[in-house]
Amino acid sequence: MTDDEHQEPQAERDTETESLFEAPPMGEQERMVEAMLFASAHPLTLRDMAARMPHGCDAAEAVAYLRKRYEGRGVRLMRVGDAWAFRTAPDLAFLMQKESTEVRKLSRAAIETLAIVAYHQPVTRAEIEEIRGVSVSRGTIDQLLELDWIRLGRRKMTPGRPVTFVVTPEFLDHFSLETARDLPGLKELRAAGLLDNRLPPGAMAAGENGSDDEDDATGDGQSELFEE
Amino acid sequence: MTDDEHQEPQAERDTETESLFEAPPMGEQERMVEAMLFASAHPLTLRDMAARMPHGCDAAEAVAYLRKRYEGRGVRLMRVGDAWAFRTAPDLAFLMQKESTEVRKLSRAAIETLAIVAYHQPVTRAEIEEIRGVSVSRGTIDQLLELDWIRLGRRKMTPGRPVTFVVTPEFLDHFSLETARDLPGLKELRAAGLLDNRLPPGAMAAGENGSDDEDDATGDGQSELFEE
Amino acid sequence: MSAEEFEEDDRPLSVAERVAAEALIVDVDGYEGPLDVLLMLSRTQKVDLRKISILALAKQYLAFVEKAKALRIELAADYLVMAAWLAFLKSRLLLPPDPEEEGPSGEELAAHLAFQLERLQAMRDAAAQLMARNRLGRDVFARGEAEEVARVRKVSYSATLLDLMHAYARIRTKDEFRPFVLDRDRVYTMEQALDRMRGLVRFQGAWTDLSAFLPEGWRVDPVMRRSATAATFAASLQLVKEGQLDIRQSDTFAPIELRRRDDRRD
Repeated sequence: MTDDEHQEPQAERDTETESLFEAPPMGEQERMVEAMLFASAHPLTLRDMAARMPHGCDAAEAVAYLRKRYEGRGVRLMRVGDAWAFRTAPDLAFLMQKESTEVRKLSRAAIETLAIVAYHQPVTRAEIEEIRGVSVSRGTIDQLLELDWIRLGRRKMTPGRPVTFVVTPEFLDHFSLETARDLPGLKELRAAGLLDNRLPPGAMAAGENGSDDEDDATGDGQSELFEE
Repeated sequence: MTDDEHQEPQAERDTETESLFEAPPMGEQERMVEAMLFASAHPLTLRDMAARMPHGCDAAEAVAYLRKRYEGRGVRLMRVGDAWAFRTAPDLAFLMQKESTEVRKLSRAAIETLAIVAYHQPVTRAEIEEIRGVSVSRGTIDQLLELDWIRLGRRKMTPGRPVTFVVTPEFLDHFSLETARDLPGLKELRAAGLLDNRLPPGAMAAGENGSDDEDDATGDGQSELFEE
Repeated sequence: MSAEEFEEDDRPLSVAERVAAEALIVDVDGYEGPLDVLLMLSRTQKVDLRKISILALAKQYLAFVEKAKALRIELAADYLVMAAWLAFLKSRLLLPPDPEEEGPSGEELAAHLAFQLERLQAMRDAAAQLMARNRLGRDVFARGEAEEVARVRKVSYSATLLDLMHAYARIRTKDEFRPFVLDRDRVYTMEQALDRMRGLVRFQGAWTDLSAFLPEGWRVDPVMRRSATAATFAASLQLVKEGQLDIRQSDTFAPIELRRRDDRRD
């Protein structure tokens, strides 16, 4: 986004085309997104905001200005997938014991399963089991679904059309990630081939084909899910 | 609140030479109250805040600076009793609501009351009750008034000078009638099979009145009916 | 398996043996499958996972299984399957490759196992990094006193002229209408419907659902309602034929709507 280059693009556009409906000045629009985002506990998408703003407003630009304004403050404007939310600055966590909610202790199986879904999404249960080397209990998946950290993705185009799992915007929000591409070490893991779904040598040719297709889909699927 | 988990204040207190350790700069203190006020589920008093802040901080001053910073913004720092809280600016309240319209059928009491007003106008509440055989609730009349389908007519020249109700142009508009006289008369209702021919003996008088009404409705003296 | 069971054993165990045995029980419970055990064993080699000796690892694992058996620890089937597979892999790795033999070579199988171990370790590291991030509700906080968006529900009431007429007729006839209907047979004839419709149709300028034309008293009882609906529908068709009525239905099973045919209207 190159919002910084033009100062008053909204005003320009208005005088050119929408002279009948003059949008409020950008300063006002910034106040509007500030109020909406400040008031909400949940991230709001640009669409959510635009739907509530007067005609002709540019929520994206207002958010860009607002984000700049809050840089270095006690609360920050964070991007969460395709939505935005105010969150307290992490360095001030020590002030917040009172607000701390019980961050649930997850089992090792749940933590590993979550990481596998995040790094390998969209991923089937069989693939999770293949990576962990043990079967995944129903309860583990259920717990992650209940936390709203994973959800069902598209079915895979392999025999049996198994369901896949992907991570949710709530997952991103919880771990302060802007997109799934910001997962720590993602690039390195991919470069090392450790996110490949390599099947053991001598596995069925058909299986191999299926997995090859899916490898492509994995790369695309991930970026597509959290594309700007 | 125990400060024991914070390293800084602990160190200060232990050495008991507080003057050696300076409180964080006011900018930092401002960030702290900003984050606390943002994350808190309730307004916070200065004492609440001071208790959580490192030793030597001046919550009152930090709040004063913070309040200034938010002047004219989309959210404002407001005093609530002896505590403080962020609130969205009142002029942006319109962003905090979403409108939806729901179409509902009028209740039986309301439609009957409306029908009586339409056929017998101008009509008093007592007359409506007499015709319906039950009392008319305040809510029913209010609803019809709110819908702009009936309005108050002239007072009747009878003892107590009760108010009367008449239908409005909005009523005519909604029911696609040019005038109230376009309403089908009793004869037509009967012809249409809406009225049972076999009126009970007790209803005869009312039926007769009804015929009168009908005559009036087809004539033009409807409003004069209760004039004298 | 508990300590008591060991004591019942005919061979007396030394304290050290018992401690070792109990440690193994606990550990086996703690392992998440054979791959987890292999990963743990691989750490004893103290080399990069990519340079690990799979042959040595296979030997270690087989020793682990033997020890478990000696201690009469019941291993789950998949531990034994892995042991059998590693024994096979070991033989492949030790023997010179047989050109006649089909399938993947020992080196290929070993490389895949090394990859699996490396991948599992990578996911564990990633999980640890993930859990160490700033977390919502622990390090980073959301709005405490959220102002939810208020839903302003505007209710708009609707009523049709027919509703109004029904209501008025209902008042004028009061409750006498119902017993009158109930006296009749529960069949509503088309002639009755036609009589009724001829009267009603004149007032019907706007599209109105067929069900609005059903006579009072014929609307609740399903049998009577069905009869009245059929008769009213048949009567409507007759009126359409006579050119007094327009009829429409937007889709299969969608409501049937009626309107007075108006020559002044296009």
